[in-house]
Amino acid sequence: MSDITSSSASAPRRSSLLVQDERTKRRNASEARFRFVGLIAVAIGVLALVGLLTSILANGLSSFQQTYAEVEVYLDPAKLDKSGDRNLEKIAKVSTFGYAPLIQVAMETASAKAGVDVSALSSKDLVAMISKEAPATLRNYVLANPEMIGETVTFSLLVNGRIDGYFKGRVTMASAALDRNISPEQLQAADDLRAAGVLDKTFNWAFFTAPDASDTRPEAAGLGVAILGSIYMMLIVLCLSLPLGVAASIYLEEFAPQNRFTDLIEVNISNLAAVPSIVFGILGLAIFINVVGLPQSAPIVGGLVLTLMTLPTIIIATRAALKSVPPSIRDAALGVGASKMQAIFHHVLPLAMPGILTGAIIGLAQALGETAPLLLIGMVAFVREYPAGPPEGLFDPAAALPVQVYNWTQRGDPAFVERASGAIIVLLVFLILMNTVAILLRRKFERRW
Amino acid sequence: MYDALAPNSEQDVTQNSAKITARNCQVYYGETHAIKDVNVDIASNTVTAFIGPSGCGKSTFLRCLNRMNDTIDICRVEGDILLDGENIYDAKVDPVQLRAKVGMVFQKPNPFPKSIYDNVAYGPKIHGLARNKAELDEIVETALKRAALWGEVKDRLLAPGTGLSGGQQQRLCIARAIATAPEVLLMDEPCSALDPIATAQVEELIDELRRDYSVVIVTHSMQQAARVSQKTAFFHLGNLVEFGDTSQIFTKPSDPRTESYITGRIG
Amino acid sequence: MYDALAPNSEQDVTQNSAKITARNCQVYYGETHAIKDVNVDIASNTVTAFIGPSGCGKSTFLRCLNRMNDTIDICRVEGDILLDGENIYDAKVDPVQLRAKVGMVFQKPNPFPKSIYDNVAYGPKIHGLARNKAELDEIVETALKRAALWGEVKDRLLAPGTGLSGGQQQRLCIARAIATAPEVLLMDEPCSALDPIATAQVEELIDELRRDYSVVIVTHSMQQAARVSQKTAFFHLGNLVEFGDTSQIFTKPSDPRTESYITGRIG
Amino acid sequence: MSSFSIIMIVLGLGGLGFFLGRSRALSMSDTNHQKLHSLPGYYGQIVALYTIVPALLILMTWLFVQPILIETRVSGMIPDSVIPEGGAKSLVLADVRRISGGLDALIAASGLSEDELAQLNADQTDIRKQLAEVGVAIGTDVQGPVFEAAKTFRATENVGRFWMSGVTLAMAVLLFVVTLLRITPDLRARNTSETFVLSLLIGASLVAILTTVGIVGSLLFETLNFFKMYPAKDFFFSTVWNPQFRGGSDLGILPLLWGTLYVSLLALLVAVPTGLMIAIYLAEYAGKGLRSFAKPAIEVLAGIPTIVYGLFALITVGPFLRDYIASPLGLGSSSSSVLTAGLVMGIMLIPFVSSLSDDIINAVPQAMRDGSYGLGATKSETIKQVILPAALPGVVGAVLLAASRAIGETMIVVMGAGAAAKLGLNPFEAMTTVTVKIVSQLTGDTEFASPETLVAFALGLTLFVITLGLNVIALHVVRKYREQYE
Amino acid sequence: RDNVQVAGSSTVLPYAAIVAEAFGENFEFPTPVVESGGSGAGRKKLCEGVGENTIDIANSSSKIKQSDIDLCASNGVTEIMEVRIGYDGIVFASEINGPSYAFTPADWHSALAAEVAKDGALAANGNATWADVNAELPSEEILAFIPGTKHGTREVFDEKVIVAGCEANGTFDAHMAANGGDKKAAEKACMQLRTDGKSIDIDGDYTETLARVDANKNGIGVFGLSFYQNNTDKLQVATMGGVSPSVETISTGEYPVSRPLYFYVKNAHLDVIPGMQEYVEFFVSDEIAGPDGPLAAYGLVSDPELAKTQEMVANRVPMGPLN
Ligand SMILES: Nc1ncnc2c1ncn2[C@@H]1O[C@H](COP(=O)(O)OP(=O)(O)OP(=O)(O)O)[C@@H](O)[C@H]1O
Ligand SMILES: Nc1ncnc2c1ncn2[C@@H]1O[C@H](COP(=O)(O)OP(=O)(O)OP(=O)(O)O)[C@@H](O)[C@H]1O
Ligand SMILES: [Mg+2]
Ligand SMILES: [Mg+2]
Ligand SMILES: O=P([O-])([O-])[O-]
Repeated sequence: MSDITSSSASAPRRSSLLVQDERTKRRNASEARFRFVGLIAVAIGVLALVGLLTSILANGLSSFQQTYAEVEVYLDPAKLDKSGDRNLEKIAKVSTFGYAPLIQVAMETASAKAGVDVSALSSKDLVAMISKEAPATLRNYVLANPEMIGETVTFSLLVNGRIDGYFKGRVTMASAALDRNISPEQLQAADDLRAAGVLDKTFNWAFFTAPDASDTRPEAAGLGVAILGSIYMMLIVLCLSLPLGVAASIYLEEFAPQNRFTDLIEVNISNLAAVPSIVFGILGLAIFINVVGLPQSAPIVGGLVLTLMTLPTIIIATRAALKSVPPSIRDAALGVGASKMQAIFHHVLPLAMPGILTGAIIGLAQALGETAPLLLIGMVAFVREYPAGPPEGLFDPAAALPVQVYNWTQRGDPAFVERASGAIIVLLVFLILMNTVAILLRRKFERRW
Repeated sequence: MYDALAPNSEQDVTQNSAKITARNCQVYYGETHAIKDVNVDIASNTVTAFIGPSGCGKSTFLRCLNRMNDTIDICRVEGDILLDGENIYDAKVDPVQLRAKVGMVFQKPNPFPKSIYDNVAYGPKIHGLARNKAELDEIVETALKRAALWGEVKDRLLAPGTGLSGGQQQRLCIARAIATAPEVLLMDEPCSALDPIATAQVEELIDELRRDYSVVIVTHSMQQAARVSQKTAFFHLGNLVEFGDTSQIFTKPSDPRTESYITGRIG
Repeated sequence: MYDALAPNSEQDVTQNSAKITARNCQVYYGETHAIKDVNVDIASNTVTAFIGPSGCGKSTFLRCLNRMNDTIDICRVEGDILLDGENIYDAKVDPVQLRAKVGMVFQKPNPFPKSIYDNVAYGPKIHGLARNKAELDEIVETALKRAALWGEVKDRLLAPGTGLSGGQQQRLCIARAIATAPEVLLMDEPCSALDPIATAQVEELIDELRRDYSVVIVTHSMQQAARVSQKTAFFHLGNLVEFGDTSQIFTKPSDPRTESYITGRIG
Repeated sequence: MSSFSIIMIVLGLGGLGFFLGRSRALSMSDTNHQKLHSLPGYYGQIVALYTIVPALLILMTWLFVQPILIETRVSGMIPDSVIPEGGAKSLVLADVRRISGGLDALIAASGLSEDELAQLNADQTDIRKQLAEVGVAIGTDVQGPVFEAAKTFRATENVGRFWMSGVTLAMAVLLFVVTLLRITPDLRARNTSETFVLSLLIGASLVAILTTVGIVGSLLFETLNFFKMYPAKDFFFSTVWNPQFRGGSDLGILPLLWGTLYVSLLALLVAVPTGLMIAIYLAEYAGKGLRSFAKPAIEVLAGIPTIVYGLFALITVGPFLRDYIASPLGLGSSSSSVLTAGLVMGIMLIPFVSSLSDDIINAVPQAMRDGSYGLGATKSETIKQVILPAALPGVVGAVLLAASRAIGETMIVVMGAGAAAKLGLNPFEAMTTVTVKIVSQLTGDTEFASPETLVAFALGLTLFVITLGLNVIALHVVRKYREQYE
Repeated sequence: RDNVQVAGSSTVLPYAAIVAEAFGENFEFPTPVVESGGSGAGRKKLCEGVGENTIDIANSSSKIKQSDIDLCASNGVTEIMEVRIGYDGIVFASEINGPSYAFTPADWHSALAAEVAKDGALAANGNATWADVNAELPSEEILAFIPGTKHGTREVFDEKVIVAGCEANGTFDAHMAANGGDKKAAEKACMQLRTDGKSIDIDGDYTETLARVDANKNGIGVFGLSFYQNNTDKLQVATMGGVSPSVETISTGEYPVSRPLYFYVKNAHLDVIPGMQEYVEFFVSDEIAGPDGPLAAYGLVSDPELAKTQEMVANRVPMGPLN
């Protein structure tokens, strides 16, 4: 018999509070263990994050720096405007290939001026120290300022990615010896030119503004189009999935009668969460592009597809949050004559807000980092033209941040690894900015009752 | 079981000038038959007391009168309940409008997790009872005063209502209910957590409300029922055993069960 | 304000064979000073009643006695509270062990969202009071019987505790508390939602518990305090105004405030 | 009038309606609001709603139907002779549309009058050049009939637009007035407005159904094509997955399903306990500071692109498991393994479980905790026996969400577990999942109309049906549980 | 739509991107958008129909199939122009610090096949090291990272290395005997690779292969020539049949493992999409696709018959039926 049922055994246990009895000790030990396990779990989570972030930062921070060469280029009329009549149409006929000789001359002059001995380099090697983007820079300048032909203009030209990598420690003399794209002599010359102040590392603004570049010029590749594309898509996702998701959750949780049809919707939604994201791409291609006729590679389609993809996450989170609001709150509101709708919008929804915002945070994080569905609707692409401002821009081709990461990790030139990590950093900053708003809001709504 | 004994007479205790009329009202929680064939007339300008042992169905029946039972999934109501002659379970009736007319104070105090002021102001706001802030302030103040809470909270109107003591929360809920000026006020044990003085104030309030409205009050205190009510209904195991003038019920109960309860023999 | 009047004498009402001793106890909710310098001795094998107007700090002080106030962030307790001579606010004291000794029934019934059986069996299970299922069944049955609930729920032990009526929930919480066999039982208005018969049964239980334990009960019913308690403490606006033998408090209160409260003049 | 300005006018009218409706209700109430059925604002809302919603519906339908009608009409004007060989009429029609748009630009730029435009003749003027000057590129030289068609297109469009503006605005004004006049104190304005909101809510939840229909629709056709080329029996019951370029592939789904199950299970074994413990710790133990830092931090894990996890699995975890566990134990020497992918994916899934559960746990009323502490329960006992059961429906939702993500993940599996389909029990062996194969077969080099590519659709549909089944089961289990506990 | 829309092979993508970039720089037209998504998907998109919301050009790392042409035809895409842009070399490379390898296709078959013939009889492949396969090879554990079955490269690998090796080391005959002289079945049996973890399919791209070689020092990876050329500091290339892969050896056909790369042009769009004709011509012009152009510099083996292609493009000659 237990000690409470027989009155003799139920005499008060006069144990001291300051000394814990065996059972309490055991229970407290298990409490401590439980708590410790919890702490370990948090530590695992945080450490995983720190580990991943460290490796991303270690790889990618250097992409925020870029080496430029400050050189004076003589815009030789003999090469650029043979006829001499400054006819734009004729000047435009000179392709970027025609500008390479100017750079060679400029480099020779610059090295001579700086007193750097480049005799070990062939003229081709010397030009190769400058990015293949440079001719385009020159050509654009000349087309914009045809009157400058014949003058000497100082340009800040991108330096070849391997030399840039050398200054960032990615390329070494030893690796250059094996590398058929760069030679130790070129690196030596780069060292000398840097000492003379011709080459210099500066903050890489272009990384955030420039469009993607092809495999041959990693140093010119930037995130401009991708950032715009991601912003457009996130705007669409945010404006559609949050209201849609919350509205659907409210209906299902608060209004829907319990019947076959609502069961169907319910199962459907949780099943949509399990649909691989690429299938949403198939859907987007079939419906939005082939049936509705929206354009390929456009943020509008990407945004819609990602909206459908994030909806289940938001709905599941929101429904759980709505469910956890105690019924007494609803009763209280209904009791003073509020309609169900008013009770929900005035009382239940604010109390469920933290959960809703968590759903939004996780759903948007997923949407922001997703590539697979974009593969099928043509957004995993090489896009160099900036989309226009919204709303027309939503229909222009654009890339997205995760797409850029995905693309760059596939490229042959190792310089893209650095860029990809840099893009991941930008993506995470983007994510954190997005989350901060939600997190602040969530903290405001959090309370216990 | 008492059901077998229950004579028909115990349900036919109707009366004139009824504000609310219940006819053959049955309530089920899933399989459980919680209210059994209740017929009752609640007169206007009257305080009606529901008494009966714990678990007999007082709250359940009370919640039928403003359709608060709609919110309990497994709860099913049968029979007719008429307010001013209109069936409140009619499909055309808007429960919201009904509840605005038939206010309720719940058994467990359930303030909103908002400020004291917002708790009271919520009803008037959604019913548009105040044209401006000043009017609203006045409604809130009056309601709190009538609920005998003003003195304790006037300096902390913006503090959360959930941070009040049990009795204060109860009075807050009373204030919240009367602030919307309902025609009928249902109060489920409104004084259970109140001290005698606060109780007296609330009883005074109830008496005052009676002038314009109907009040239904559930109470476990015979004294309170005797003090404030004109009519008393005695429930037992889901049956309305006896309904009549309070004075008669407490002096000459016609049913033996009523008598045993009042004299403290059945529970 | 009464604070200015409060003489020192009103706090020094200590006594021998004390189970719990409070010395200079202060409680703050943030800035609010809810309990002001209370000194009290709660004797063993005694029922002590806390009375006082709503919002005066009864629940607050009660919650100090088993450190339930720890769970309220903004609540701060100062002074010493000794249980069997040991300071329960000592860093070495494990609140869990304390609460196993000092059980509590809350003002608002708060059954767990579990079956009735599990609600009652929860305490015995975590304290290892039963060696097997049969013993546990017996503990649950005994506790429910003592709390006067067994008859109403014996057929639906596996139904959820939250589906009970208000008074039934209250008794469930009493059963839950006594099932763990604490040395001191704190009961915050345990009969507020109970009908007279159930109240009488719970009062009987309290009297029975007194044989082995100390019981502290908060009540708004003077009659109840007079019926069940041997000692009475009267709180007012956070002060312990008077503490003494129940008979003395109710017949010859020494403080004018006590007298006015008992006779129904201050609230 | 452009559709944008029509929308603006209708919205403006709606806004006006709101104020007029409100003030009319106010004046009717004789300063006593209780005479009104609803708050004055609701009367404003219904005027606005009746003004805006039908008008915009008309506008949308019009915008959808008009181009179809005009194009049918104009396409009749295009003789087959101007359709380039092998081209399609739709491309010419696209030209027509572009020219017609270009004409507007031309008028805007050069101040051409409508009469002059009517005189313009494609055979005499170089329309293409003129349009190019105003920035509208036309692929071919504009032929006479095409230009005439474009002119008709433009004219019809203008007429259509005129009528569209008229009808839409008339509708808006009509309903504006009628609704305003219908306002009486007894009008159930709140109910109307709430019915409208409710229909919006229902519409929102129908999006899920439509999405499902869309998915099934876009998978079904190609799946049927697949089964025409490849026996269903082999697909469902064969244990070999070995696609070939020249046909004769083995495309059994079983090893892929097994891999999916295995990887997801391992990932959940990592994510669920860890996530749940994090949620518990943050909600019940952690101080404000730690919580407000750790929760958002861990949420970042959900936003790190999966390719980063993939590389982490490939470069760090895989070799580590191989060198320190698999090889010494003689369990294999593969650096990609189910376990690698499971572990890494588990980390990614942690926030799905932890953050959602944390919110749910936090929402359990304090009274429950108090009840348990009051009985002398420790925190952990309270959590395990009171809080978690109370929070369970939400936690189950979070776990299901994590499981769903695990099933749908590609990159981590490709890099962590490999691409080889295999049926095996050894967690240190490489395996792969259905999702991986959907992606790779769909984006591969095989011809589209071959079983090797189409199998992706069959895989997708099968997975869809399987997860649907699992979800039905989950729903029933959760219901059962809730019946017991609520 | 005023930009050219290109989709298809990820192998062709880098070349197409180089061209698109240069095109955008030198012409008034906007830079074409080049999607990657696989050759199969690209050709399917090309054949979706004509009109603004379909693509103009499909890149492909393998020749178009009859089923694609049929699909095109049924959707009104009747004229397709096939443009071969050059050849992609497929190389075998290992970690730079490890031993060097000189392979023959037979070595690869003996190393990776599920079954090899030993003295005319088929037996499960038990070779553990390369030295077991061929005494002249280093005694390193066999570990090969080969393209997964989604990649067109795998087709070439199967055909020109595995099946060729199978024939060379005598296993083919054994399979022929086992399959009763069914050549198809024998070839399929030849291509059956071992599943004990020595041969690992890579469904990702070459960077993944590189990372795997990095993590497994004894691994041998299969790469594209251009990828290898960008990573000569990390990889050393193996010879195949005694020939070292390079642009020259591939263009002369000495090095056996290579494949042509194509793009397919929807002729119906040529006049409609601004700049499309110019882009196509620019792509195959000498300054781009010639032996001294940027594509060759990046590792594309330029097509000796480029002039013919240029002429075809200028005249918009649609492709004839497949033979
Ligand atoms: N959580 C809290 N936060 C802030 N103030 C509180 C809180 N709980 C109680 N109070 C205040 O402390 C004072 C004492 O409250 P307490 O609950 O102890 O009163 P009580 O004597 O139990 O009253 P009742 O009889 O109404 O239950 C009251 O003024 C109350 O408003
Ligand atoms: N939600 C519910 N689900 C199932 N049964 C319920 C529910 N609510 C109440 N009951 C049961 O219905 C019966 C009547 O309950 P009700 O709450 O009406 O009693 P009451 O008269 O108000 O009692 P009390 O005085 O204790 O509040 C009781 O037996 C109770 O257990
Ligand atoms: Mg009740
Ligand atoms: Mg209290
Ligand atoms: O992307 P591919 O089709 O070239 O493998």
